[in-house]
Amino acid sequence: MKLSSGDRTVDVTLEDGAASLGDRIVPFIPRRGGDTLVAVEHGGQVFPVRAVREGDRVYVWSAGRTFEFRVEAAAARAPARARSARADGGGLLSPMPGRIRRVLAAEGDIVSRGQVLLVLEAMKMEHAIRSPRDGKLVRLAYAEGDLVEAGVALAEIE
Amino acid sequence: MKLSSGDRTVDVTLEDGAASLGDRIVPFIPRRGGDTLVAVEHGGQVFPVRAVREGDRVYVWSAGRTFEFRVEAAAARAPARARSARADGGGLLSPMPGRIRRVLAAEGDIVSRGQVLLVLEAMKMEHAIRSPRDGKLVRLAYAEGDLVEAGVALAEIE
Amino acid sequence: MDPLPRRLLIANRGEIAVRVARTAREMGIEPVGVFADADAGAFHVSHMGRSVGLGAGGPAETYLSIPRLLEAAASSEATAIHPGYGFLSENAEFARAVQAAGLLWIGPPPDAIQKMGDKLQARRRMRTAGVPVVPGSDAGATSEDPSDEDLIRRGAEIGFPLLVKASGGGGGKGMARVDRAEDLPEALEETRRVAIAAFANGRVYLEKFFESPRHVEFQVFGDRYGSVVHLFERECSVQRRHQKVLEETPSVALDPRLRESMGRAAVEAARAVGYVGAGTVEFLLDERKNFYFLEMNTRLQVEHPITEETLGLDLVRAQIEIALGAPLPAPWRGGKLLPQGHSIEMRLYAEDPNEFFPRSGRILVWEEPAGPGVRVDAGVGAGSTVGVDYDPLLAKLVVSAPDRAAAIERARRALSEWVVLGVETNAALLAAVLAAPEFRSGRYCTDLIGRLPPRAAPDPPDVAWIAAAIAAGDDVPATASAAGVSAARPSGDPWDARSGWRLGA
Amino acid sequence: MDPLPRRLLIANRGEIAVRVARTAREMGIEPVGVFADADAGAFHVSHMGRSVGLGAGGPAETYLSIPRLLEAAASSEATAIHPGYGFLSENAEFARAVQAAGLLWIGPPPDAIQKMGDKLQARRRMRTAGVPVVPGSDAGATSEDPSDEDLIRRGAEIGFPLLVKASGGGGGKGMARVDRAEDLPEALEETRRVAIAAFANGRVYLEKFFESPRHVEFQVFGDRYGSVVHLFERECSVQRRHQKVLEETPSVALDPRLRESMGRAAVEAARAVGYVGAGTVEFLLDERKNFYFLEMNTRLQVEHPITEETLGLDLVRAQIEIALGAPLPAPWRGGKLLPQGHSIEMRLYAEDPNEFFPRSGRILVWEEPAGPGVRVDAGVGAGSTVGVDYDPLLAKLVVSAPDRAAAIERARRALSEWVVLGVETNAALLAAVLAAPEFRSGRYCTDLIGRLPPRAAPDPPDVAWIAAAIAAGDDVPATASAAGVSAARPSGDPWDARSGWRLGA
Repeated sequence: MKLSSGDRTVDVTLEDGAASLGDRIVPFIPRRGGDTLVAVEHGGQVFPVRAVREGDRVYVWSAGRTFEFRVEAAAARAPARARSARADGGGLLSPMPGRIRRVLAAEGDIVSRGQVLLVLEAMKMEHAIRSPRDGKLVRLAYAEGDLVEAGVALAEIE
Repeated sequence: MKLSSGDRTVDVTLEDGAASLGDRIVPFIPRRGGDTLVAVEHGGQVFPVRAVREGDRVYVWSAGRTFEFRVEAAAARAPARARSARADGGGLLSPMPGRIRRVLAAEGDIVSRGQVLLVLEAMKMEHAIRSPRDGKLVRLAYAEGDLVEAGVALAEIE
Repeated sequence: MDPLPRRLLIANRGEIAVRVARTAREMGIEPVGVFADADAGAFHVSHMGRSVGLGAGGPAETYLSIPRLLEAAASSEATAIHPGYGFLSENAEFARAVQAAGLLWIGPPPDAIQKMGDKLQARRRMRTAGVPVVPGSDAGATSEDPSDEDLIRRGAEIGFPLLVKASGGGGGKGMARVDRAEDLPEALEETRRVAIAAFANGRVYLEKFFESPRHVEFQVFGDRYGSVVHLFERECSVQRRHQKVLEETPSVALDPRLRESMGRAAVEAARAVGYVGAGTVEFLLDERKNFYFLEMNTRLQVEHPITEETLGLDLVRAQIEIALGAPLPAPWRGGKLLPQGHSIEMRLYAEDPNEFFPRSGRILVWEEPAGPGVRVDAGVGAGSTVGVDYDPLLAKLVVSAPDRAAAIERARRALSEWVVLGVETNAALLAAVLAAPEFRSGRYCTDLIGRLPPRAAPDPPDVAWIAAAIAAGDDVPATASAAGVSAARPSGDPWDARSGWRLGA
Repeated sequence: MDPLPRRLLIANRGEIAVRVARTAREMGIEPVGVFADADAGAFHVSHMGRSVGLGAGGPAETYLSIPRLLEAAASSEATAIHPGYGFLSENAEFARAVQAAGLLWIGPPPDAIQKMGDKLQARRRMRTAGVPVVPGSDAGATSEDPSDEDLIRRGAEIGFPLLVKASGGGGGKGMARVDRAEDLPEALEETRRVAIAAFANGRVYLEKFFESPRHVEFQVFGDRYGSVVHLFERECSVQRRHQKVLEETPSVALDPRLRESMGRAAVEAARAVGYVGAGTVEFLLDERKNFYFLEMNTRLQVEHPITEETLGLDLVRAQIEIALGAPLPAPWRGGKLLPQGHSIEMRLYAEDPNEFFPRSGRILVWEEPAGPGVRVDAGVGAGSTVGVDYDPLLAKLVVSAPDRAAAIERARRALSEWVVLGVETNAALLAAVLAAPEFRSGRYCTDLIGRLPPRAAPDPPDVAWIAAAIAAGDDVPATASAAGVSAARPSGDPWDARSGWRLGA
């Protein structure tokens, strides 16, 4: 399967007693407590680990640090949605999950760089969503009071 | 379903918003955190609880105490195995899970009340299994080194 | 002391609700929780004797609804209310409503809350009491609601950068830094607008801005009989977005003489408003060790546990006893308290460790640190949902050790044990603070976090890739044998990311 | 002090392995674990930097195998070994083998282990050192291996009941109570037989039996330079089957004078065998407050955390530092240590709370108590398997508070938070001890548990029946509405088992 972490994507295949990580073969033995993976053995030594999957994300704890992986679909579904949107200069992405507290511009408005378009609120924190450049606000995806996820497009500027 | 705790067995039926416990109806709402039952609401008040099933046992934590229930099979499978064996005067039951450390009598021996037949060991503790009465040892179910569960018949005396 | 209430309603959620419930139980009082509909499976509910629903809606309709809270107290027959921190804890109207309903209010007198809640009023009282305050536009001013022209004139006298602050704000909210005189009019307007919306109080004032200050606060306690004492300081300079991330006590910035004068000022501050119960006086400490009153928090502070740990006390118990009419314990009044060792609190937030954006989701794995010198006050557990409506504080890790160096190493050890999967946290930020030479030296101020290098997402070691693949598919036999496979790296430390293989592409 | 080892092998499992690993990490030493094959997923492995397998077999072939442990140290490049308690911790041969392999032994000198390991030898040394020992058959005896006839004669002099003890025993093992002279010959034979099998040492002796004694022990520490100090006492009288269940410090049985003389005796006991490192001197205290040396445990004690909590120390760190050649810290030598508050340890065993039979199974739900004054040293977690081959100790709950009464209430609160489902525990016994007037008064002795009423299985309240039914079927919608159903008991406290409905049949 293809796993990504940060900007790296690796083909990982698990076989009986070994993993191929890209072009390398790493022997290992999984160790479980009950049904839960609690450690991985390699070279006669056992290293504690925790790992859990939720949707296309896998979260791993190892040696006091936490790592997030994406499980890439088998097909060539290239960059993830959030990233593609970010790459698209016109889209303005939600930096965090939250609630739209205020909408300070309307579709069709001519807006200038730095102008506050929306105020997003989460967990007692207000965050101003500003226009990244001068242009025309062609789309406002949400209204006041709406809940938004992190990484969704909030507005589009032409 | 039939649930037992101690020497009580109750028909419990869950309906939408209420439970029948024997001949009483108790309204309730289950409250979950994620998928886990974490509380039960009754009369507008919510009481924390934990519950988990393993085989025919259900373990429940409520208000700082722990309870063990048995799920009785639908059919009239009356008293549980361990209990039936205990009721049977001839059987000598293992009081704990452990390993047979020593066997001090043989099948066919005439044994007297209080005589040590077996030594069972678990978790650094030795426990002498004594004959409950005078009689003949007709069956010894295990040999030295065997692992036994709690409640199984170790020996039979006629 | 009045008899103990049979039930205590805790008008809060999260870790502080659990914290208060624990002390209630130890006193033989049944803790009664409250929850918004969407929060019925929340962690704090599991720590109550019972809980009562506050109905549907967001915070404003539930945890901030005075009528619903009073109803909850009535229906559960609770005769006392503890507000925790946040929510209605510093709302004098709530305190009065609780008392008017014939319930015991576990908090300071409503008048004291009000007097300290208005920053301009509080600053005036502090000046009168001889407590130094941060220089600002209100010093010697004839009006507490001056015109923008007046403020702009005062701004020029104070000098830039300066802070525009809302009189109704506090705790890092309702303030703006202004670097140039020409930006002041807009900042005044914006702050006033925000203040009207947030605090229903549009008065603003200017404060001198300090480049490298420390924030040091003193825990104070007063009783009904006029005694006020302090329980030493907490160093709160490790902040992001003007909010605390890590606190420690004692503060390395104080010597015994400075501690004594700041402690005396804190006691005077509390006395000036007739304070009863637990409160915290926050000071700004400049590079030349001048200290200035910033504000007083008229409630239990998030970081109260480090005071509990170094003094071996239970501050919630003291709050309840004082509310019931007990005098301050004799050793407190006699100056017999002596802090032991060093204690550090770390706040685990559901937020990314670089930009501090909140994160939400479900906590899939949660394993807390434990063992010697470790206390965890958590507000979530495995399976908990972290939403966007509430404070992102998941839990507080409090470590104590004989000295600061040992406490720091204990903190690092404890952090390394903490397994939180499913929701991103600021754990990497906390680890970076503990590792920073500036922090370790003790010579740091409020700009510490801003000066740290970014918390780069670490390169996963082999073991993490393998574990991820197992969790993603979980299709490997549990006890597979490694026999017959040639080891690519048979020796060394192949699992250390530092020495680790770099991915090809 | 010698440089710190890079890796420390912990030759143990369960909570003590985790405990030692925590301190190692805080000192910057990587903890290396070991595990028997059947134990590969065990809890302690998750707290190590890495672990090494000891192969197949029971305890004798794994955790008790000196060659396998030394191999594990070699393969993991660990240069020091901590034995924990139990297993090989008091095995002088192991200590010598560790040192012979060029590894650092974190424990007392092998000679000291040996001298204290043989009870007859230890008693003789104590007499010589002027430390009072329990009156016994060996006092003034010419031989340390007298004939049964000699012992029977001495038995008559000592009087009945008395104890037959194996010289190689200890910790409640290898001893038998004899009530009548005519039973003595058989008891001698049986004890000798058991002793040969268990300790490869058939020597036995007789000790006076005390009806209502207390067990009070002193923590001692010695360094390489001849300094020996005590770190105050632990009251260990709450026992079942001659093994401790709950310990507390300070002991209410000691006044300052008695504490001083017992502490001095403990120090003399340690000095008499040239003790270095951490050890514990156990005393029996009779009703007239005479104290007698019982035995010395030449290792870290299970209940060491209560000493850590009241003194604010890390005893494992002290063990490692002393093993590396550090002198005892100056404040210890200067008598500057002063215990603060009160601390109680409760041992959660996998056993039934009445007969104390071990229980095995899988831990399905495990939620630990936490919050102020609570420390949990656990050896298992959710999903852990509890087998029959090891000690039934699951975890230790340690609570601390300003005074004994507050510590007891905190202990009850913490116990009430602990959710352990899947394996029966002695939690109900612990709760019964904390509730017993005899315990609460402080006037209790080793017969306390035997005098408690049996722990009746409580009658489940309605909420428990409903929860059981939900878990059994889990077929109820998550947010069912209660509307439209007539409440059988609309008011009162219908969930309290005390006021609760009794089942019909």
